[in-house]
Amino acid sequence: MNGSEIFGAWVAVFLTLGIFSYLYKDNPFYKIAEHVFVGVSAGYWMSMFFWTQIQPNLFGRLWPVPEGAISGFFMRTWYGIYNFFGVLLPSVFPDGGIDKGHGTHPHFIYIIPFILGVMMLLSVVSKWSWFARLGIAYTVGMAAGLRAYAFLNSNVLVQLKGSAVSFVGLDWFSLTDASIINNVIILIGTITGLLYFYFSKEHKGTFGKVTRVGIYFLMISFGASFGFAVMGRISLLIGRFTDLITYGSSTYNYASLWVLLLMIGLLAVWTFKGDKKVAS
Amino acid sequence: MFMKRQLPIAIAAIIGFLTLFGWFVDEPNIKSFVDDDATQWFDILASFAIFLGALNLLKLQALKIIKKQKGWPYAALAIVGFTFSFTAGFILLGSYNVEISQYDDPAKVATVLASEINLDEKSAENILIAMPEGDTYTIDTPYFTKSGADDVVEKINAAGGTANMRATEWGSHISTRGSLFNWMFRFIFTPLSATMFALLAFFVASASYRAFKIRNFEATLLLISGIIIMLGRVPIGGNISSWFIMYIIVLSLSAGVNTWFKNRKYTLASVIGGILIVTIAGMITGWPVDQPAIFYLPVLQDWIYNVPNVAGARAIMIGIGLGIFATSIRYILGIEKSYIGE
Amino acid sequence: MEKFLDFIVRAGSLDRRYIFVVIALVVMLPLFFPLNLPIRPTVSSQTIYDTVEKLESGDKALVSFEYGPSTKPEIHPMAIALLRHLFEKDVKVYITCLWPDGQFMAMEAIQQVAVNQYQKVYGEDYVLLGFRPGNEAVIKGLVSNFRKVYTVDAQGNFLDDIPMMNGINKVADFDYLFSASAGYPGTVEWVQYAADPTGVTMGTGTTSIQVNEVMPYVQAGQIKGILGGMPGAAEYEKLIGQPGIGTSGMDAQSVAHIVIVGFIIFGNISFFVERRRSKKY
Amino acid sequence: MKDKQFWSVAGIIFVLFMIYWVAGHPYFVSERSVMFWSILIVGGVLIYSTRMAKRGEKIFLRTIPGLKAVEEAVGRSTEMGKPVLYVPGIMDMDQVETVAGVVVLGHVAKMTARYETSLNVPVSRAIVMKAARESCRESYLLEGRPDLFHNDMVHYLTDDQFAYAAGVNGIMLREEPAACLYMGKFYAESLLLAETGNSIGAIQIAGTASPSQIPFFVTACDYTLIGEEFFAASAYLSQEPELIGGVKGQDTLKIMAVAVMLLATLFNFFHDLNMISWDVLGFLTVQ
Repeated sequence: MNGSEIFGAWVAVFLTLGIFSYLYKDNPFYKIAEHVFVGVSAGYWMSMFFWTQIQPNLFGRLWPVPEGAISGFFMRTWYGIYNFFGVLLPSVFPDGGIDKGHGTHPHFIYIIPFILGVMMLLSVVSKWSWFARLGIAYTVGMAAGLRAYAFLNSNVLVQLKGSAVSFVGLDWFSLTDASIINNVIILIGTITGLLYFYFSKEHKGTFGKVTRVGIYFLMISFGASFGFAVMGRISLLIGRFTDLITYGSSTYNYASLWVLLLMIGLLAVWTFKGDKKVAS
Repeated sequence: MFMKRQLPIAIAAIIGFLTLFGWFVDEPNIKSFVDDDATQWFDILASFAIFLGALNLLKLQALKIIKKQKGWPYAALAIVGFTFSFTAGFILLGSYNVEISQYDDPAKVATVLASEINLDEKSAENILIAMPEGDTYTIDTPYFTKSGADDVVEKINAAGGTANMRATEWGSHISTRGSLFNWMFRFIFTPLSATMFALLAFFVASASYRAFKIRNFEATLLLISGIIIMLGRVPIGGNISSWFIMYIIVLSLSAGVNTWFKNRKYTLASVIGGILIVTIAGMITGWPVDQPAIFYLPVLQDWIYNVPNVAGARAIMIGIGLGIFATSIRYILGIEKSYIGE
Repeated sequence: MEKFLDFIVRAGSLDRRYIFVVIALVVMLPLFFPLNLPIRPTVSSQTIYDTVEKLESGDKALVSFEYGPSTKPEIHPMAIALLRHLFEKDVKVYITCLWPDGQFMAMEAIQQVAVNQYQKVYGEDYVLLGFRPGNEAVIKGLVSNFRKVYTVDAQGNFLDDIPMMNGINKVADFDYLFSASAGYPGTVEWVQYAADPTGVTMGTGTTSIQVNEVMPYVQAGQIKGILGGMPGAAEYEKLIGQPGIGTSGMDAQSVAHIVIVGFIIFGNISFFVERRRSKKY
Repeated sequence: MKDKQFWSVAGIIFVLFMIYWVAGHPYFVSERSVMFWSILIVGGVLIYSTRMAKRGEKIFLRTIPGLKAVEEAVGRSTEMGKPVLYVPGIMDMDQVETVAGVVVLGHVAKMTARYETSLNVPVSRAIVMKAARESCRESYLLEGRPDLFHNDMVHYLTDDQFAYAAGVNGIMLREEPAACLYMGKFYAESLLLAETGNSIGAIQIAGTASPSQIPFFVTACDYTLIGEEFFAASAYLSQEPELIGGVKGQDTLKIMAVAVMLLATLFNFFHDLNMISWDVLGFLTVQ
C-alpha cells in the first residue's frame, strides 16, 4: 500500500463523513464537502467529455495526421492554426496532428458543430447570451426527431401489442406464469389506468367507476415503486458503510475511526459553545 | 432579430424533420448524414454544453466571491475544487511508467527494483527472471513526476539494466490507473457522489415513519403493495411463513369488522373463528412455509410486480409516450419555442 | 393504558435523528455479524440466467456500463456476476459506456473478473470500447455504424487492429445485449433505439428505483429478464454459484427493510391513536 | 368538414404519398410503414385538435381536484397570516414539467395577489428565475396589485440539487408557510421537501410526472397531480388554445389506443384459434 492510496483513503473518509454529518445538522463539514463536490464534479465532467468526444472525434476529424508533407497554401494555413493551438496546449494538440482513426483528410464539414459549440461557450458573456440558442436548437431538434419515433414505437405501439394478450392454451390462474386471469388483469388495468388520464369527461357515473379502478392500479404501481425506492437507498448506504469499514482497517491507519472521532468532537464543541455562526 | 429568433427555430425544425423522417429513408447519402454525422454533431454539441455548464458555475461562484455574499469562502472552495480537477484533467498528468527491458545481472537490478516496489530482493529477482525474452516489465505503480521516474531509470541503467520511461498518453490518462485524474476520481469524486445518495436512506426511513399514513383506501393500497415488495424482495421475506401472514390478515379483517359493525360480539367471533380456521388448516397441511403460495411473500411480490404493477406502469408509460410525441412534434413544427428562453 | 397511549403519540413526533441512529445501526451491525439468510431467485433473474445460459462459446455480447459511483453498490455486483457468467461460457464481451463514470466501473470489473479471475486476453476475449457522450444519439449511431462512433478503444488502439472487432459493424452483429443501467441514458434508450429496431436479444440490470419504469418492457418481451438492484445481483450470484458483494449485503438489506416496515406500522398506530383522541376532545 | 384547410392538406399528402408508393417507393424502408402511418395519424390528430381549439371550439376539461385544493390552501394561508411557498422543481426551462410549473405559478400568484398573501418562490436555475419573475409580475399586474409585487419573491438559491433542497428546507423551518406547492421536475430531493413540509404541518400540493417520485408525494402531500394531470392542469389554467387543444388531441389518442388494444386482443384471440390467418402481433412489430 503506497502513500497516495493511504492519503486518498483519509481524504475519502473525511468527505464521506463530512456529508453524513448533515444528518446531525447543517454544519461547516457538510458545507466544505458539498462545495468541493460542486467544483470537482464540474472539472471532472469537463475533462471526461473533452477527452472522449471533443478531442478524438472533433479535433481528430478536423486535424488528422496528414499523409506525407502538407502542400498548398490552404492546407498549410489550416495546419498552421493547429500548430498555434499546439503551442498553447501541447497535451491536447500533439505535433503533426491527431491520429484517432479518422483517415488522413480533414473533414471540413465538422467546422459547423465546432462553430456552434464555440458560440455556445461565448454565450457566458451576457451580451452574447443568445449565441447558445443555435447549438441548443440543434440538440433540441435532433432529440425531438429521435424521440418522436422511439417513444411512439417502444412506449406506445409495442405496449399496445403487449396488452393484446393471449387467452388460448393457458392455465386459468398462476402466480408465477402467464395465465388467463393475469392477462385479463393486465388488460383491464392498462385500459382503466389510461382512462384515468382522460380529461374531456367528468369522472362521474359509470365512467367514474371505471377510472376509480384505474387509480387503484396506479396506486399499486406507485406502492411497488416506493418499495423499490427504499430498497435502492438502503443498498447505497450498505455500499458506503462497506467502504468506511475497509478504510477503517489497519492498512489505512484506522482512517475512519480517527476522522469520526475528530468530527464528533468538533461538532460537540460547536454545539455546546452555541457558536452563532455555526448554528445559523 | 433573424439570427436571434427565426434561425434557431428553423434549425430545430429542419434537423427535427430530417431525423424523424431519416428513420424511413434508405437513400445512402441522407442515411449516412442522419445516422452518422448528425448524431456525431449532437454528441459534440452535448459536450460543449457541459463546458458551458462549468463556465456558468465558475461565473456564479466568482461573482459570489467578488460581491462578498454570504458564504463566499465556500464559493472559493468550489473554485479550488474546480481548479484541482481541471489540473488533473488537462495539465498535470501524474502518471509516468518505468519499463525494464533488459538486464545483465538480475540480482543487481533486483536491488533497485526491490526498493521501488516494497518487496524483498529475492521476489524482485524472481519477477525479473520470470520475464519472457524480448518482453518488458512495467513497475506496477506509475510515478507521479517525470523526474521521479527518470531517477529510477537512471538507477536501473547504472545497475547494468536497460529501462526507459513512458508517459501515459494524454486522452487515455483518464482511464489509466495511477494518474492524478484517476486518483481524484477514486478518492474525491466517488465518495462524494456516493454519499450524497446514501444520505437518502436515512430520509426514506424517517419519511416512512412520519409521512406514510393510511389516510384513505388509495393510500392503503399503496402502502400494502410497498410493504409486500419490501419484504418479499429480500431474503428475510422467504423466512416469513405464509401462515403468519394469514393470522395477520385475520386480525386486520377483524379490525375491519370492528369498525364496520361496532359490535364486540361480532369482532370476537371473527377473531376466534378466523384463528381457528387458519390453525386447523395449518395442522392438517403441516404448516409448510411457502404454502398456500398466494400468502407467501416472495411469490406474492413476484405476482404484484409482474401483473397489477405492470398494468399501472404501462398506463403511465403510454400516456407519457403520447405526451413526449406531442411535445416533440410541437418542437419540429416550431410551435413550442420555450427553449430559446423567451 | 393512558400513559402508554401518551407515549405512542409522543413517539410519533420523535426527533428524526433518533431514527437516523437506528437505521445506521441496523445497516452496520449485520455487516459485522452476518446472518447468512438463504437467497431465492425471482422469475425475472432466472430469465436472464437462462438467456445467457443459451449463448454458445464464441457468441458476441455487448455489455453497456451506465452507472457511476453513486449507484455502484446496486449495479456493480450484478455487472461482475454477469461478466463471470459470460466468461464462464466463453462468450466474447464488448464493453461500451454511455456514462463517463461507467468507464471506471468497467475497468474495475474487468480487472477483477477478466484479468484476475479468468485470465482472458484483451482484444480476443473482451474489449473495452470506452465512453462516448451523446446519450441516445450514440446508441442510434452504434445501430447504424459502429465504426463511426468508435474508431479507437478506451486505450487508444485502433479498432481495425483488434482481432475480435472483425465483422462487428453494427449492433445487429451481436448475439446478446446487456445494459447495466442507473438511469438516463440507459435501459430505456437501449430498448427504444437498439433492441426494438434490430431485434437483438436484450437483458438488463437496473437500480431498484428504475425497475418499475422498465417492467412494462419486460412484460411485453422487449427485454428478456431484469435484475433489480442489489437483491437482483445477489440472486444472480446465487444462480451462477459465486457469492459476492451482493450476497454479503443481503443481511443488512433484510434487517433494514424489516425495521422500516416496523417504522411504518408504528407510525400508523400513533397516527390512529392521535386521530381518535382529537375526535374525542 | 369543419376545417377545410386541414383536410385538403392531409388529402394532398395522402395522394402524393400514394403516387410515390405506386411508383415503386424508392429509398423507403417499407418494414417501417406501420410506424410511418402511425406518425402521420397521431401527428394529424394532434394538429387537428390544436387547430380546432384555436378556431374557438369549446373544449371541456374536467375539474382536477388538486387545483381546487390550491385555492383552499391559499385561502387557509391568508386566514393564518402565513406565506405560501412555491417550488418549481430543480430543472431548467427545457423540461416540459418546468414550463408547466411556471404556468401554474402564474395562477397561484393571481390568487396570492387577490388575497394579499405573501408568496415565496425559491428557484434553482437562473433562467427559471427570469421566467418565474415575469409570470408573477404579470399576474400581480392583471389583478391590479403591482404594489404588492417585488422581485425578491422569486429568488435564486443554487444550482446544486441537495444544496437547493437544504435551502428550501431552511426556509420552511424558519417561515413555516401554511401551504407548500411543489410543481415541476423533481428527483431524489422530493422526499426531503415533502417530509419537511409534512413535519411543519403545512397543506402540501404536488405536481410532477416522474413516476419514481410520485409515491413520495402521494403519501406525504394532501393532493398530488399525477403525471399528465399536471400537464392538463397547466393547460387548463393558462387557457391557451394550443395547450388545451393538445390535451384534447391526446385524449382522442388515448381512446384510439384503448380501441387498438381491444381490437388487437380480439384478432389475436381468433388468430390463436386458427380462425383467421392475419397475425396482428406481427403487424404491430416494427423493426
